[in-house]
Parts: sequence; structure tokens; C-alpha cells
Amino acid sequence: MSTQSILAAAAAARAALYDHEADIEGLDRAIGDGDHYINITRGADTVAQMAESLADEPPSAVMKAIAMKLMSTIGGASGPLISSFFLAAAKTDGIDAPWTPATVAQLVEDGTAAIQRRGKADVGDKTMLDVLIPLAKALRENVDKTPAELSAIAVSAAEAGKDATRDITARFGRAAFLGERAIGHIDPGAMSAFVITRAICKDIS
Amino acid sequence: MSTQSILAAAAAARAALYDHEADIEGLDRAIGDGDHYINITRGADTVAQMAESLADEPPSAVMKAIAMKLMSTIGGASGPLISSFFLAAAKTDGIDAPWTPATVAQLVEDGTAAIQRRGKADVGDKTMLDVLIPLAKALRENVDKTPAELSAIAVSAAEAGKDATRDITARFGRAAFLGERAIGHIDPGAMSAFVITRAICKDIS
Amino acid sequence: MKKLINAPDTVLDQSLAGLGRAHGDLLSVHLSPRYVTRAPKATGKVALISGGGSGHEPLHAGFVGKGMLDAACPGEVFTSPTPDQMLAAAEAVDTGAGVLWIVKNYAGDVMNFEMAAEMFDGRSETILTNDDVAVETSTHSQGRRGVAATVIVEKIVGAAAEAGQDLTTLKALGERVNGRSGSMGVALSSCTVPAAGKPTFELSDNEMEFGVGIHGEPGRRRETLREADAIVSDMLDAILDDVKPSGHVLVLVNGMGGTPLMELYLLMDALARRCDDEGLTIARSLVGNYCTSLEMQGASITLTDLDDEMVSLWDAPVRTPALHWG
Amino acid sequence: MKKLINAPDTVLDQSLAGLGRAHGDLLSVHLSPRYVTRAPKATGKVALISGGGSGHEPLHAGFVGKGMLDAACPGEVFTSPTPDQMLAAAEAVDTGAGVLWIVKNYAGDVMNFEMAAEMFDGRSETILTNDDVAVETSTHSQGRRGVAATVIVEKIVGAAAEAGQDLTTLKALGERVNGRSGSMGVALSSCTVPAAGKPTFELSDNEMEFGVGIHGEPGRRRETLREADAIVSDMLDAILDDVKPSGHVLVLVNGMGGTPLMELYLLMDALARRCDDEGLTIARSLVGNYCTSLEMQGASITLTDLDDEMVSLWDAPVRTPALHWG
Ligand SMILES: Nc1ncnc2c1ncn2[C@@H]1O[C@H](COP(=O)(O)OP(=O)(O)O)[C@@H](O)[C@H]1O
Ligand SMILES: Nc1ncnc2c1ncn2[C@@H]1O[C@H](COP(=O)(O)OP(=O)(O)O)[C@@H](O)[C@H]1O
Ligand SMILES: [Mg+2]
Ligand SMILES: [Mg+2]
Ligand SMILES: [Mg+2]
Ligand SMILES: [Mg+2]
Repeated sequence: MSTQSILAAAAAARAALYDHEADIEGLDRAIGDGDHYINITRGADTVAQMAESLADEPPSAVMKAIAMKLMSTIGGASGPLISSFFLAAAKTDGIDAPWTPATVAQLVEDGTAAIQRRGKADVGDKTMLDVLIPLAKALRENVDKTPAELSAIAVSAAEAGKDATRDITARFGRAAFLGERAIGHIDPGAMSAFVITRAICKDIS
Repeated sequence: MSTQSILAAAAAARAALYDHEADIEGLDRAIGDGDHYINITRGADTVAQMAESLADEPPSAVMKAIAMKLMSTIGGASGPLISSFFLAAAKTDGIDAPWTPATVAQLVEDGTAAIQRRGKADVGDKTMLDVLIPLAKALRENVDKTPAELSAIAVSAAEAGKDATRDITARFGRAAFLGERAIGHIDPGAMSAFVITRAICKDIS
Repeated sequence: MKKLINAPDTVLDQSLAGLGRAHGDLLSVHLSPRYVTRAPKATGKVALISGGGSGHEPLHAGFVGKGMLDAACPGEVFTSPTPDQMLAAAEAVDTGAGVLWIVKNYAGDVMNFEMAAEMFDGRSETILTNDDVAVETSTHSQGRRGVAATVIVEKIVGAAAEAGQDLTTLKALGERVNGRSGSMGVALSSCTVPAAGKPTFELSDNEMEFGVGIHGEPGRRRETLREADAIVSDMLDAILDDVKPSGHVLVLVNGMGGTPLMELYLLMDALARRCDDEGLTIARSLVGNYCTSLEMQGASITLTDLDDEMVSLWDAPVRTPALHWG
Repeated sequence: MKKLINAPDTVLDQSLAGLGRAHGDLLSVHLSPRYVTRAPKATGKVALISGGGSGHEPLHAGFVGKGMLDAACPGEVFTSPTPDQMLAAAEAVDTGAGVLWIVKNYAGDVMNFEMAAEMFDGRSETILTNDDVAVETSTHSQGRRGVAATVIVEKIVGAAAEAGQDLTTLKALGERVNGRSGSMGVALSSCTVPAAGKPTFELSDNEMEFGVGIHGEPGRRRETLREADAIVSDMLDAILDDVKPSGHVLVLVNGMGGTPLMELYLLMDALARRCDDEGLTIARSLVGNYCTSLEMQGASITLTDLDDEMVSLWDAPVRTPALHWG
């Protein structure tokens, strides 16, 4: 994947987030503090603003620049987590070579591991990791598929992960303070991770 | 009028005020600060509580005791004005002799003059005086009528005075701060003065 | 009505009791009749007594203490206190040097304090504050309303009393401070008097009351809610129509009770930018809830044209629940 | 949404600018990145830095000044600040004696401060406050929320830093104060995040949220609004289930932003009566808006089990916009 495609993917993700304002905001208002949509779109807007100046950089530099910028832009819980993702992605093996499905799998694995190191959470804790960990696994297990097949598999894995957050209590994030009252609501960070994944996959296929 | 009748009149006035909560309160909310009903009924309740202990006192002592008690109970603008009324009434000529229509006229004149001295307002300023000054005048001009006739005249005078406050701006009281916006609302103090007058007159006739 | 209270008729006494529990080092609370006095009693100075309807907290009881008031008389919510309260307060705090009544210009307050002054045996003088420029005076015999500048009068005159100035001088000083001050307020929502149980007035979702009084009385006009900069500009224009400061000013950005500090500081910024444009130097300022209207959302701006004596009296030490410095 | 602002995205900078204009004698405001520092810079002492999402004013920037914080980092409303702000603040205020980060226990704050600490070249330690007893810890890996006791930690540790105590001692002191404190809050109405434009949650006319968080997060239960005495009793019971004070306590009756002082003092009275019954002596108290949630109506109670050192550090001089004494 070229820098061009990374920036196109970011633009697609941003547009998709805008389309899901009500969902994402509503979920964080229900079991968080209502700002996740604002935080995540502030990040997406910032990346959009950087796009032009990054157009001629290699993917590793793009990822690093995005990471540093998001670190100082998003804030909240999602800020350090998302910027950790990009910081790790910048160092993924083969990032500046032509991308294969294995590169994508590796990048998502590296990014997801960085989020786990920073936030200490795991699958089943009702966070964005419920989308990212199954997504990374699905990508790794299907690196031999065509991009279109891989996209479809990725979206299903992300969607299942997102849906799984509905029926559990949270152990991390603000929803953890809610105990049983969080049950019945999808985690807002899982929702935004799913929306982004689906938008990027659509863009690819 | 005996002490008994004074206390009965106070009870009748109190009951009538209770019946007009919405009117009086609404008017002070519209062109004042919304507390006139509370202030005036706090006064009426206090007099009701004193009734038993005053039953054997002469009218002058009853009026004086009510004045002092209301002075420390009502507060606001109406408190000092109403207690000035009773303080003056306590000294009205012939207050402790059997009352004639002339005694009543004199009492209302004395009380009204005391309110004018304390508050500096006059007829046409959109206050309780728009009821009291015409009332005093009507009583004085009709001292030769029967109590029933006098009552009817008094109620008409009070009502006309009350209604006249609707179409004028205020020069005293909180409504004065409203300028033209006070037009269209009856003055709350005029309303309560009318309600009290009518209740007492009904009680007499 | 949503309030953290037990019952409308116990609000005032229980709130005063809490004030006493929180600030026993600065003041004493008396409940029958209701008045709050500085503790311990001052000696050899003119005693400053203020008071008015409750619901404007910290005004006035929150300003009782060294360097400010000797006593405050709280009335029922938005209802003037009564002469017996004022008389008891005066008898408690008079040191023989006389009593100065500081009274906001409302018919009820004026008449009740007047009755108290007539009943009081000692010497006393009265300062009437009437800083609210919202309502024009010309057509009204009573003059303007007294609002947040009362805090400034109480602080400055309080410092002068502490410094030993006599009754006549203090009255003149207070009148000077009041005369050099102007205030203007806006409301975004109504307040609810506990005993009434419903809002004093109604504003629709995009409306504000420009020139609102501190009891929720209407002001100059009802208008569409606009940007803070535009509102502050109109407020300042209204004040500057009246007060004509030459150089150094004190500004008070005062919350009505339900507006958060974040917004009050934002108003301070807007006001400071306008003052820069006008060539006015903000020499002293105060931002917070000082003269409130229960839980009303809104704010007022007060501007006082300072002179050197006023600045040094403003800076003098004060030890009260709500103002504390030096 | 009714607010005195210009636009949701300028609220924070304009509010900070106003803070700077009002308190130029105590602090300096920096906008890019955003942090507020004590002015002038202190010398030879451990630097205390706190921060968190905005909307809790005066927390934290209102506590910058002599005897309390050296710097505060305000994030967007209810959103943790970012590591670049913390790093810039640390570089500005570090005297060489090290930096103590005072952080409320929320995932976002913890992670962002953690990143800043990793990036900062000097020595630093962290105190996490987690005084909110509303949400039980057992089932949650993150522990409890940090709320109003943060003010008490900042004051007491601030005084100790001013007295020259070293980084390790200060960290231990802060953890002791936090560990001996418990808080519980209730909301009668929601707050509205400016950028969101609508209330964070809905309560019907007779409901309250018992155990609400300072971002409008739900707490223990939604229930019918009751008398203040009953609510305070339940709040104190919840705190005493956790903090077991033996004798002298500090109480903080904290307004959430939209509740008037009259009600807060009434809660103080209710609390004081309960403390009398429990044999607890209220040795120190604070009543007012200190750790707010924008314009939310509601209040919290914090109780700290005092020891002698804590009392004398509490009484030590402090010069900040929101706390000023001694
Ligand atoms: N420790 C964690 N690990 C992974 N994800 C987390 C963690 N804590 C929070 N999150 C995610 O962050 C989301 C909330 O982000 P956001 O609303 O932007 O921040 P905040 O909670 O500070 O307001 C949650 O929905 C959850 O998915
Ligand atoms: N100077 C005055 N002279 C006569 N009546 C007055 C004067 N000022 C006010 N009033 C009367 O008092 C009424 C308001 O009383 P109330 O609401 O109890 O007191 P407040 O205005 O202090 O809240 C007005 O409606 C008016 O009739
Ligand atoms: Mg959130
Ligand atoms: Mg009234
Ligand atoms: Mg009144
Ligand atoms: Mg947040």
C-alpha cells in the first residue's frame, strides 16, 4: 500500500465516522461521557489536514507523523491508545515496501499489541480491543486470500467483535464504572473501530 | 366593630387570599418577583395564629399587636406598608368605642395615609394605594348609607381601583423597573387589597 | 422544582445553620430573629450592617467578617428582611461609633431598613446602592435597582471602617463607590423560589433576558441568545452610557448561580478585550458567584471607576467566607 | 444548549485567556500547548503538576499558585489532556527537585500522564486519586474514580512541597491523604458538553442519580429525589463504609456547578448534624464549587480522616484563584 492509499483510507474512515455520528456519540453518552465521537473525529480531521504535507513521505514517516499528531490532538482514553497503534505501525516490518496481505496482518497485530501494552486490557473487556484482536487474528489466518476476500473476512470479524461487546460488562474505560448497567450497549470505541475497519475495507475492495 | 369581628374579618380575608393564590402569585411573577402571595399569606397565617391570644383585648391593642407582628413577619415591600396601616389604625379616633361607618372610614383613611407616608406613592402609581385611596374616599362619602349599601359601594370602589392598575405603568414597587412592560397586568398588591376588601365586606353584609 | 432541600419553609434556617457550621471562626449565626454577626465583635469602629432577601448568596452573610460587614440580615428568599432583625443586629454590633446600613435600592429593603433606623437608639446612616443600569431612571420615582456593586461597596467601605474612618466619611465613600459603578445582567434561564415551586419566568430555548434583575425581574428586553462577545459588548455599552471611567477600572464578572466558572472566565476574556479597545485598564477584577439569583443561569458585569483610595481599600485585608485576601 | 460562549471550539482557549486576565498576579496561561503555570516560578521545590479534562473548574487551573500546584494542564471538556501539554508544563516548572504528577484515576488521564512521564527527562512520580466510593472496585480492573478529594490532595501536598519535602515523601503523603478520603456525589440534572450540544443524560422531574461521576457518568442507582437529610445520610453512609475515621475530619461539600450556595450550606448543616451523631468532629471544612461538572445541578460530599500533619498543612498559606488563605 502506498502513502496515497493510506491517506485515502484515512479519508474514507473519516467520512464513515461522520456518517455514524449519532451511533457513536449515543453509545458514549449511554455508557461513557459522550465525547468519543468528538475525540475520534478531531483525530480524523487532523489527519485530513496533514494529508497534503505527507503526500510525498514514505508510509513509515506518515504513520509516525500521524501518531505524534494524534497523541497531542485526541486526548481522552482513545488518544494514547490510537497513537500507540500508529507508532507501532510505523515500525512494522516491510511497511515501506510494497504491501502484501501479510504486511497488513503484521501492522494490525503490532498496532493492537501496542494498545494492549498501553491500556492493559484484553478481549472481553468491552473495549476497542474486542474489534482489533479478532480482526488481527482473522487477517493473520487469511493472508493467502485475495484482497476482496480478505476485506470481507475482516469486516465480519470486526462486526462480530463489536457486537460481542453488547452483552458484557466492562473492565476498562469509563463503562467499567457502570457494572451491570453497561450491558445492552455496544462499546463506543468498538463501534468506531468497526466503522473505520469497514470503511477502509470497502475502500480496498 | 368588636375584636371578635376584627378577627373574623381577618379570617375571611385569609380564606379569600387562599382562594386567589393563582391570581395573586401569577401577577407578582409577571411584574414583580413572585412572592407577594407568599408574603401576604404568611401575614394572614400569623394573624390567625394570634387570634386566640387577642380575643379579650380591645381593638386598639389588637391592631397594635397585629402591626408589630406583621412588621416582623411579612418583610418585602408589603410588610412595612401593611404594618404601618395597622399601627395607624390602632390610633384611629373611636377605635375602642362601638364602630360607626364613620369609624371605618376614618380607620381606612388613617391606615392609607400611613402607607402613603411610608411608601411615598399616590393614586396612579400602580400599587395597593390604587385600591385603598378610592376605597377610603368612597367610605367617607357614604358614611350615611346602611352597612350593606356601604359594603357594595366599597367593593365597587376597590374593584375599579384594582382594574385601573392594569393599563398604567408603575412608579413604585418592582413593577416600576418594567416600564411599559408592566402595562396589561394588574398590580399584585392592588389585587390582594381588593380580595381582602371584598372578603371583609361580604363578611359584614 | 429540583432542589437539595428538606422543605421550602426550612431552607433558610438550615442553610444559615450550615453557614455557621462551616465558618464558626469568622461569624456567628442567630436564628430568632435571623442575623449573622462577625466573630469576635469588632471594637471601636463603625459597624456595617447589610441585608436583603435571601437567594443571592454569598451576598450578604458570606461577606461578614474582618474588613467587610459586621452583620447581615437575611430575609426570606427574595423578600426583604424585617426591622426586628436589623434592630437586633444593630444592638449586637454597635460599638458606639454608629451603624452604617448598606441597602440595595428596592422598595421593601428601603422601607424595612428605614423602620429599623427609626427604632434604633444609636446613631446610624444609610447607603443605598443602585448600580443596575438596565432600567432607566427617568420615568420611575424609585430610581435604579441595587445589584452586584453592593459587593464592591461593602468591601471598600468595610476596609475604610476597619481603618477607623467615621460614619459621615464612610457614608460619603460608599456613595462615591456606588456612584462610580454600573452593572448589567443577563439571564439564560429562570430561578425557582423554593416556596413558589415553579420558575419565576419562562424563556424559550433560544431566548435570553437582557437586563434581568437579581430576583428574575424582567429587564430591558427579551432577545435571541447570541455569542458571548456580542452580549458582553452590549452589556459594556450599557454600562459605559452611564459610568464614564477615565482609566483604571475594577470589573466584577458575576455568576447568577447556575452558570459555570468556565463561562464566567470566558466572559472575562470578552470583557477584557473590549476594555483594551476602549483604552480601559482592568486594575482589579473578581470573577465568580458573588451576587446570585438562586440557580439562575446568567451573569452580570459590574464596572467601577477606581481612584487611588478605592484601590488601596480594595487591596486591604479581608477575612470573610466569600472574600479572603491580604 | 444555552451557554454564554462564542462557539464550542473556542470555549477552552477563551476561558483560559479570561483566567489569565483575572489572575495575572498568580499565574500565567499558555495556549499552545495548553498549560497554566504559577507566576513567578517557584525555586528549589518539587513541582506539582495536575490536569485533566476541562469542565471541572476551578479544578485544576484554579488551584495553581503558591502553596498548591505549579502547573495545570487542561484538556478539552471532559477529555484528558495530552502528553505534549504535560511535557511542556513539566519543562517549564521543574526546578531540578523533580515533578509530582497528580492524576485522577481515569483511563485516559492515567495513560496520557504515563506517556508524558516516559517522555520527560527529569525525575517524576505520580499520585493517582481514587476517592469516589460510588462505584465498587471489586469487579473492575481500573479501580475507583478520582473526584473532589483531588482538591484536598493538591492543597495538602502543595503545602508540604512548599515546605521543602522531597519527591518520595510527597508521593507517600498524597497517597495517605487520598487513602483516608472518600467522596460521594448526586446529580439532579445533567450537564451539556459544549461540543455535543445536548445533555449527557436525562433525568425525569423527580429523579436523581445517586453516585454520579463528575462527567455525568451514571453511578450506583437512579432514584426518586428525596429530602436533603436523607440524601446526605445515604452519602455519608456510603463514605463511612469505606473511610473509617476515628475523630477529626475535614469535610468538603462540593457543588457540581449549577447548585446554589444556599443549598450547599444546607447540605453542610445536614452533614454536620449526622457527624454529631456519629461522634465525628468537623475540624476543617470547605463549602462551594471546587470540582464541578459544567452546569450540572448536584453536589458531592468528601470526608477526609485527618491527622495532625494534615491539619497543619491544610492551614498553611495558599494563594490561588480558588483557594486563598493564611
Ligand atoms: N484500557 C483500555 N484499553 C483499550 N481500550 C480502551 C481502554 N480504555 C478505554 N478504551 C476505549 O476507549 C473508548 C472511549 O474513548 P473516549 O470516549 O475517546 O475516551 P474517554 O473514555 O477518556 O472519554 C472506550 O469505548 C474503549 O473502547
Ligand atoms: N411604595 C409603595 N407604596 C405602596 N405600595 C407599594 C409600594 N411599593 C410596593 N408596593 C406594593 O407592594 C406590592 C408588592 O409586595 P411584595 O411582593 O410582597 O413585596 P416585594 O415587592 O418586596 O417582593 C406591589 O404590588 C405594590 O402594590
Ligand atoms: Mg468518552
Ligand atoms: Mg414581590
Ligand atoms: Mg420580594
Ligand atoms: Mg472523555
